[in-house]
Amino acid sequence: MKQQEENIDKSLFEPAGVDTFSAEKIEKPSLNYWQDAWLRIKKNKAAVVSLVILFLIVFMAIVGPLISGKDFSTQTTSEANLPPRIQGLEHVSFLPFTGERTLKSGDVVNPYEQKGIDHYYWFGTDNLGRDLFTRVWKGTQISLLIAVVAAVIDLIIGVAYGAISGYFGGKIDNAMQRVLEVLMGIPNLIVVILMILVLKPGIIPIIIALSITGWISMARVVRAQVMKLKEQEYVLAARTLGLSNFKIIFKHMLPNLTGVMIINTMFTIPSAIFFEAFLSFIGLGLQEPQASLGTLIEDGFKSMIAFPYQMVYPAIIISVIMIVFNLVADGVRDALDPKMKD
Amino acid sequence: MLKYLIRRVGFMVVTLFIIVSITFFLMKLIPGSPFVNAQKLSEAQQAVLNAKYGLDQPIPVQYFHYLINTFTGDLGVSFQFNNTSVTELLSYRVGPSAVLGLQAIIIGTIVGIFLGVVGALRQNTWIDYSATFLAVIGKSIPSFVFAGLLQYFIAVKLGLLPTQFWNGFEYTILPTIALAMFPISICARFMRTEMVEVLETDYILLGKAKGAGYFELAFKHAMRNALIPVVTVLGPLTVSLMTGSLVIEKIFSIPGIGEQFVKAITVNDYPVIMGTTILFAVLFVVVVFIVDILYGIIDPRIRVAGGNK
Amino acid sequence: MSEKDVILQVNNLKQYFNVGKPNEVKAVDDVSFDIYRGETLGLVGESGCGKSTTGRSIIRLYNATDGEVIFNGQNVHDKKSTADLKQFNRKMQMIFQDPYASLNPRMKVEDIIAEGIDIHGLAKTKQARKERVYQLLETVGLNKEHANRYPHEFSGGQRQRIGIARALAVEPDFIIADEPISALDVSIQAQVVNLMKELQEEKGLTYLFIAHDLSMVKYISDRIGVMYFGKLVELAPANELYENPLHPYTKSLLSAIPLPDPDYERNRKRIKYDPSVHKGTNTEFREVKPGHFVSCTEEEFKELQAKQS
Amino acid sequence: SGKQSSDKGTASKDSKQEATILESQEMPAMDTIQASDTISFTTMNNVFEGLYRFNDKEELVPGMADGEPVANKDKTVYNIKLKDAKWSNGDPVKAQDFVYAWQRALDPDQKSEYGPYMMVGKIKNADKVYNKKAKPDELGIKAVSDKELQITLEKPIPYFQSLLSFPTFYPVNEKFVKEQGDKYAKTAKNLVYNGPYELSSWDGPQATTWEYKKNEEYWDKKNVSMTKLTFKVSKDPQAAVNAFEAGEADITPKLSTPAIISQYEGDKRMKRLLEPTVFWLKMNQGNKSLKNENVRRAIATAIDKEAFVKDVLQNGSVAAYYQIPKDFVHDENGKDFRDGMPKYLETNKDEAKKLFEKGLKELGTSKVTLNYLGDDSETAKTIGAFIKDQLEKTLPGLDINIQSVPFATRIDRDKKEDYDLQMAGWGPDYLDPITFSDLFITGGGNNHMGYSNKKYDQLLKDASGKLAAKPEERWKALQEAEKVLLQDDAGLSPIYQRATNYLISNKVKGFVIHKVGPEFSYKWMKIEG
Amino acid sequence: MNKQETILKVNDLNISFHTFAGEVKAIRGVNFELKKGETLAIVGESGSGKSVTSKSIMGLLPKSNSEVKKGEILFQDKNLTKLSDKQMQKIRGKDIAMVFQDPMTSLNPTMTIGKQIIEPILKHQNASKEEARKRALELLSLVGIPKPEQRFKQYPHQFSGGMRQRVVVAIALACNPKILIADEPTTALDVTIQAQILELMKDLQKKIETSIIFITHDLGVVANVADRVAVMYGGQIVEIGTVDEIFYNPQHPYTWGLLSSMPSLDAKEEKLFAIPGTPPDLLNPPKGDPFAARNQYAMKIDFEQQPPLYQVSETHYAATWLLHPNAPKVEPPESIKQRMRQFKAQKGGDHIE
Ligand SMILES: Nc1ncnc2c1ncn2[C@@H]1O[C@H](COP(=O)(O)OP(=O)(O)OP(=O)(O)O)[C@@H](O)[C@H]1O
Ligand SMILES: Nc1ncnc2c1ncn2[C@@H]1O[C@H](COP(=O)(O)OP(=O)(O)OP(=O)(O)O)[C@@H](O)[C@H]1O
Ligand SMILES: [Mg+2]
Ligand SMILES: [Mg+2]
Repeated sequence: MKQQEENIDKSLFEPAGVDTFSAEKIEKPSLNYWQDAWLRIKKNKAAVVSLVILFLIVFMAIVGPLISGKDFSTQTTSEANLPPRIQGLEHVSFLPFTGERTLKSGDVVNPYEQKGIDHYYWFGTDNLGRDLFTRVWKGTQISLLIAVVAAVIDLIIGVAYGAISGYFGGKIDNAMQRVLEVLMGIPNLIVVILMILVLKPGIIPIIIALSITGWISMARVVRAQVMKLKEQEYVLAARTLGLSNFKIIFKHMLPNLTGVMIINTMFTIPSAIFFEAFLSFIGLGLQEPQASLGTLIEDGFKSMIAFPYQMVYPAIIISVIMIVFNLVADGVRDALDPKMKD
Repeated sequence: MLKYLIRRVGFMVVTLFIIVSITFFLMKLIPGSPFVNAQKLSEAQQAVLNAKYGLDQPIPVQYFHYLINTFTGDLGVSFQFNNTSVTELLSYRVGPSAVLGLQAIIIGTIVGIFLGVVGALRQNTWIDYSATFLAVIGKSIPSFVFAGLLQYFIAVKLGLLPTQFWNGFEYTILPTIALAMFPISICARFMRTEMVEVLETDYILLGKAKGAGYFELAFKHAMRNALIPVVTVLGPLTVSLMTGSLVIEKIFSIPGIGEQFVKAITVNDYPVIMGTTILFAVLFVVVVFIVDILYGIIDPRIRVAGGNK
Repeated sequence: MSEKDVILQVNNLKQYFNVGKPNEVKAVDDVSFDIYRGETLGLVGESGCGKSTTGRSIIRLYNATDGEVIFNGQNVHDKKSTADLKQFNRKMQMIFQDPYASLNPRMKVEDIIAEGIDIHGLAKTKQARKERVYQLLETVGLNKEHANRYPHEFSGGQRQRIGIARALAVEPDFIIADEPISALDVSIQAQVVNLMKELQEEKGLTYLFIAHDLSMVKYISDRIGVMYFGKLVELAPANELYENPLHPYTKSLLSAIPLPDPDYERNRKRIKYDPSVHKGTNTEFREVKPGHFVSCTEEEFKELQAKQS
Repeated sequence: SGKQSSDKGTASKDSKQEATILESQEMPAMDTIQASDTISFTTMNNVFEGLYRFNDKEELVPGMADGEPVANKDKTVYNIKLKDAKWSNGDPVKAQDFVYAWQRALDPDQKSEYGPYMMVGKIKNADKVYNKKAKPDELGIKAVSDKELQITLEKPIPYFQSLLSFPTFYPVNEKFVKEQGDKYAKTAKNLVYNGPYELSSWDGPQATTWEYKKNEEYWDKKNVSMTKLTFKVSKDPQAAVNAFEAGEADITPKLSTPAIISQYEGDKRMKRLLEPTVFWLKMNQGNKSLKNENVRRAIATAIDKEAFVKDVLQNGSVAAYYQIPKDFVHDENGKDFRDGMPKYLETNKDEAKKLFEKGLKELGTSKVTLNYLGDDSETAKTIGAFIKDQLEKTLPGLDINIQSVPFATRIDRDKKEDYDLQMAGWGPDYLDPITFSDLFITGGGNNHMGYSNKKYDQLLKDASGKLAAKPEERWKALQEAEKVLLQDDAGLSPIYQRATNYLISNKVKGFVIHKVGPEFSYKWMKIEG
Repeated sequence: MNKQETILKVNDLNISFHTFAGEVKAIRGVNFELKKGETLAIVGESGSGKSVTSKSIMGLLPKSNSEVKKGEILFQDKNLTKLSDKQMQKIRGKDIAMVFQDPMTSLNPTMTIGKQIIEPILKHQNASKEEARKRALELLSLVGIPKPEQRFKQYPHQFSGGMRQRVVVAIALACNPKILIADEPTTALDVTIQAQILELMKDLQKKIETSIIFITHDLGVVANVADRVAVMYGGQIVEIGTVDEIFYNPQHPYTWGLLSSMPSLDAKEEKLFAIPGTPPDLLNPPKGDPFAARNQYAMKIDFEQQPPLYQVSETHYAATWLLHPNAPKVEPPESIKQRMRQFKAQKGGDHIE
């Protein structure tokens, strides 16, 4: 700590004439909230990989049913229950794509050869001889559709309900919460069955049925969040400026709810897919020949021991979708968390 | 406190009443006759039966009668189980569902919380990823698939446990595991999220500053604080688990209430539907109440708001 | 004093929370004071004594339990038409404590500042709006490049200045500043206080300045009110209060202020406040000296008056 | 399976005369007049006994009756003597027990469903008694003495004797029933038995397990070998098979899942039986397009039923070209009702297409959309998919809209005729073709598809009226009626006759499966090896 | 004072955080030592690295993204930066204890006060439960909480902010630590309570003879408690000296800014001195003096080169080019000059040259 820098150029000691006003300059490039969040998601490898997989699945859900050259509803009953066989992989004995299957007795047979079938079913066929590859992707398509639409409806109802209940508080909130309690207490299944029976089975009643009670958790989460937000000073500031309640909810609350909304939606989507599967388990799911991952798994489940592949592929896809959704949800939550500055 | 309790119970009763009423009318909207052999009976014969059961009266009148009967403790008799009283049916079936549900919720909570805590403690390590993976798998594979696989491999192939039926503790193991997968994953997810948050708080830092070890911190300091959201989801989850799972009960041949309820709905067994609904609703409001009490136990701050004085 | 122009009159204001419940809080309990046009009234007191609540009741964020607030001759808490309300919202504004919580993180600075302009239609065109925002930014010492940025890109002091710009946007007469500097760094506090003083001179603003940092309060205020447990205990011109504190709580408060002067600190003696020193029970807010009000009993009042003369 | 304890019995090496049997449902009732499902009826068949019972060769043999009935000339009055049989509590089985039971079945306060169904139109005054227009003792059943019954019918019924084997016509111990009051038949303890077995445990309709033990008071106990039978409900087919594989059960319930059955193809433990149950497509003529005969015929002949039973069902079911099943009723010479009968509505896709085009032209349209109503059972959904595919592919211009609903809803919509095509099945309750033919008389309680043909109605009227006592001509008439319905009118499109499959452990012998009424008799069952 | 034994020595400490945005160089070469029984105050504005410094001593930096790039923290011949977690646990709470800023959040809301105090005692002192309880009760009365038996069983929410902070102090003192780090222990409290806590800490320090590192940005508090003061800016210590030296003879323009932005109670200034601008971005720390951009006295060199730490007196150092012999003489703000005059009067001599 000696004054050793005697040999510094004197001119350097001239006042620099700092313009203190320029000290207000912000060096960082202007990124808005979303750009910022996006940057942060990008840094999260698991989330990025998941997003890519998710896009792949969505892509396959759209394109998959077209590429095997087979129709999802065409029945070739003479080719029913064929195991998977893929060109090129058929001689790789450790992969499950050889077209062979093991009987209960332990014998290995090749139904393709037995029946003299020369084309390939990549995921095998179901008990009506329909191509499972096409059906699985078609099912993915429908499951995702159901899930996304149900989620959007949940979002709309749940957010509106939760926001109103939380924002106005007091008696309104109390009443609205009691209503929720009642709704939660009514057996879901009765409502759902009623919807499906009244509206005639199909995708739309399933979606409506899913939405009827699905939004409750969204409403609760949003309410809790709104209760927190409404004490925020920027909301008070908006009130002192004379902004109407409606606008406060819209302009100040909703944008700040996106985090919880996204997370909750990410939970809604898988549960919607599942609920649809449960409906097929009790026979109220989609109508033939439509398929969803739920109905496919449920159908496959019945022949789980004899033809495991009928269940395995849709089950794998549903699992991958869930895992991926969860990881994306985690990533999004972290990215949107204001506590995670930078 | 007493005043609070009375108010609370009052609310519960009102909630119950509304749930029951709405369900009654909804149920009546489902088409179909409750008679198993509707197909075989002539119109005239059905008319006689309808009159006998009071089904020929306007629905509001039926509702009114139902309320009066319910109040006097008479839940009516089942159609599908030829005139067996609903009370008997329920009391026989509630036990197994409740046992399984409780076992599943206990295992689910313990394992789930453990996975969540470990995941949070070892954030973004392979341990965390495997815990998350386990949790997600639990949620992403339908329970009937789990149940089927467990039954086939553990019971049939390995012969370690009975395949199904209800005959003692060993019979509950497989269905409990199958049933517990969902609570495990839910608890694990919520626990992890919350733990991560709690582990960042000042009092955990202070705990560290006191020289507390890793697991001590997690289980002694953080866990309780992270439990609140878990308890919130556990409430409804407990109800749904205790009220039985159609899928599990069917596959493991358990005389449970879930299976019976779904069946009752599909065959329009009105008294059984209503009886079960009442049971579920009672359970629901009671669990909500218990959850509120649990909040207080877990978090002493909430106790005051409950109005101790 | 009556010749001065009273802009705000608070008469027997009461603000209770959770009325009728076991956890009732009398946050503000029978408080009266006037604020004159163009002055700064400081409000101090320990944490939780009701300073913020007073401010918020004045600006109608809470509906007063009792009492009246008369602003520009009109009772704030009366039912009002939308137009009147708007007028009120323009003339009275607030600056908040927490520079992080008081700006919506998802809005651009421009939109935050322009919110009031939009609500009250103060800019005819988009261009005019922009220019007004730039002008306001300049007023608070920021530059117009900042208009397109989001709050998280700013430091605390800069954020607080944005909050001031937002309040100024509607050209208010009266601004309630609720601890506008408590959350800021010492070095930044000065920026904000300087700015507020400048603006007051320029625009003839009236401030209600709430804080617990007495040195800053003294610096900025013309008169200071001291609150204790929901009650105003002393009100006097700033210098008078510091030089001649009458209420024992005020004395205690003043004795506790740490100053950046080691010598002074080494010798400072803190006075403890013991509420039991009061003689008698029937305290009232009385003018001991012209402009110097103290809450005291009849007996104390006589003593004090005797001392003053 | 390591954990098996010997009290489950089934896996034990010594040939204990015990077995475990799986059921697919609970047993809802043990009061003969309350029951309406096969599981209850089956149990009743094994723990009670009516006047006659079917033996292991599907022959009607005396049960409580002592020998064959004696009929009057026009076969409307029967006299039947009773054996010296006892209830399990030692009371003798008396003629009055039958009288009481039948009267009880028609007491509207008992809310019996099968009582009126089985008796009205058959037993004299049953209708009046049920509607309280006649006193119970005016019912056509009298106790001539303690040991002799006299039964009066509304009209001659050719299959009357087989009817008597049906549980609704079983006796009940009047004294015991009255003693028990409300509690009667609530649990195993609230019952007395006169059949080969007693229920040794049954907690009531909610129970998912119950047990038989040998009835030591049974008149033919020397022919009963089993000492104990345990029943357990296992509703999921794969689960039931798993239990069987794990040695936890000796007999599974009916299996219908092709994937499961195909695994046991050729396995001796799988027992297959062609049931007299036929599934058909009802075509509701309330629908304008289906009113058109060409359209109906096109639909009925467009479906490749052989492929369906062979590739899809894979369970031994056979394609049905008839309304009245085969292996169901036989004449005195053992000749099957179907023998020598032609196939109706054989599949011919080209022809079907032409017919459909013709039909469309007649209707003046190019496109028809039909709602297909099916229920939500496992096979029902597959059938729906198959039929939709077959019809849409074969008949361009036809759109099928599948609607699967719960059984109760399907029946409700059937009754309201709220469907276009409906997959329905019918299984007989008694051994006579008329149980099928009856369904489609004009305005019949089960028609619900707007079918009406005077000739058909007349043929049926004859069959239950003037031809009642002339079996041969009666059969001819019923065969003719079937031809009218199928061949002439294409009023119904039969699809298949169902086969059922069971897994039965090798050591179980003498397990008897019946085609009508109660499904099984365990009376002759034995464990060997 | 410098005769005293040194208990903690921080040498050339450099700490970085790895964040999504890049490497945040939070601490950039910090040196100081702590003597037995003294109170060292660290002041500086938000983000200057005060908390990071203190947490690094405690070994409490988040493992996931922090890194000690360089330097050492020597305590009883051990380099704390190199210790394992287990070893650190033995030191934390026992030899080095900490009091955090916010009394509202630093106590576990779901644990009784008693349990929270007992914990470190059981952990580090081999005490039986009963002994630990006794000690805890003692501590509670020591920090001035009336009716300790009753309070022992209560939860934090039943305590006021000031009482909670007392409890936190009690916890920190439970094992008579050699070093007590107090990170803004009174910032969240109002003045009356603040004064109480400060008095309490000083009292206790006398009793158990700990050394205290006191972090704050309130210069009034510093003047009250500190023996020596370190002023931090931009991850560095820019000035360090005895409390009198810093308050009456400050050398660094940042210190000047800090001191003159406080209004004094008696003099009525027209305008407060304000430090313009914002602190440097530690992601890309400026090349020269981090304070240069806000420094009205800045010279060209301030933008080129970091100033060395010039020694002003035996105990007083400051890092500013203004102390370079070639630097022009500048006029400190009036209030600072006044302070310096006071200093000169006290010491009776000019120290600088
Ligand atoms: N919305 C509310 N509901 C219930 N109690 C409240 C509410 N707002 C404030 N209080 C209570 O009223 C009292 C006064 O609070 P207030 O915020 O006015 O104090 P303050 O003087 O501003 O304190 P600080 O200096 O901490 O800001 C406190 O006891 C507080 O707990
Ligand atoms: N966990 C972390 N991850 C990334 N950066 C961090 C982390 N902790 C601190 N920093 C950064 O280190 C720098 C110093 O922070 P520190 O908390 O020490 O400031 P401080 O002087 O204590 O400020 P304050 O007065 O606000 O408490 C800041 O720029 C901060 O953003
Ligand atoms: Mg406040
Ligand atoms: Mg800090």
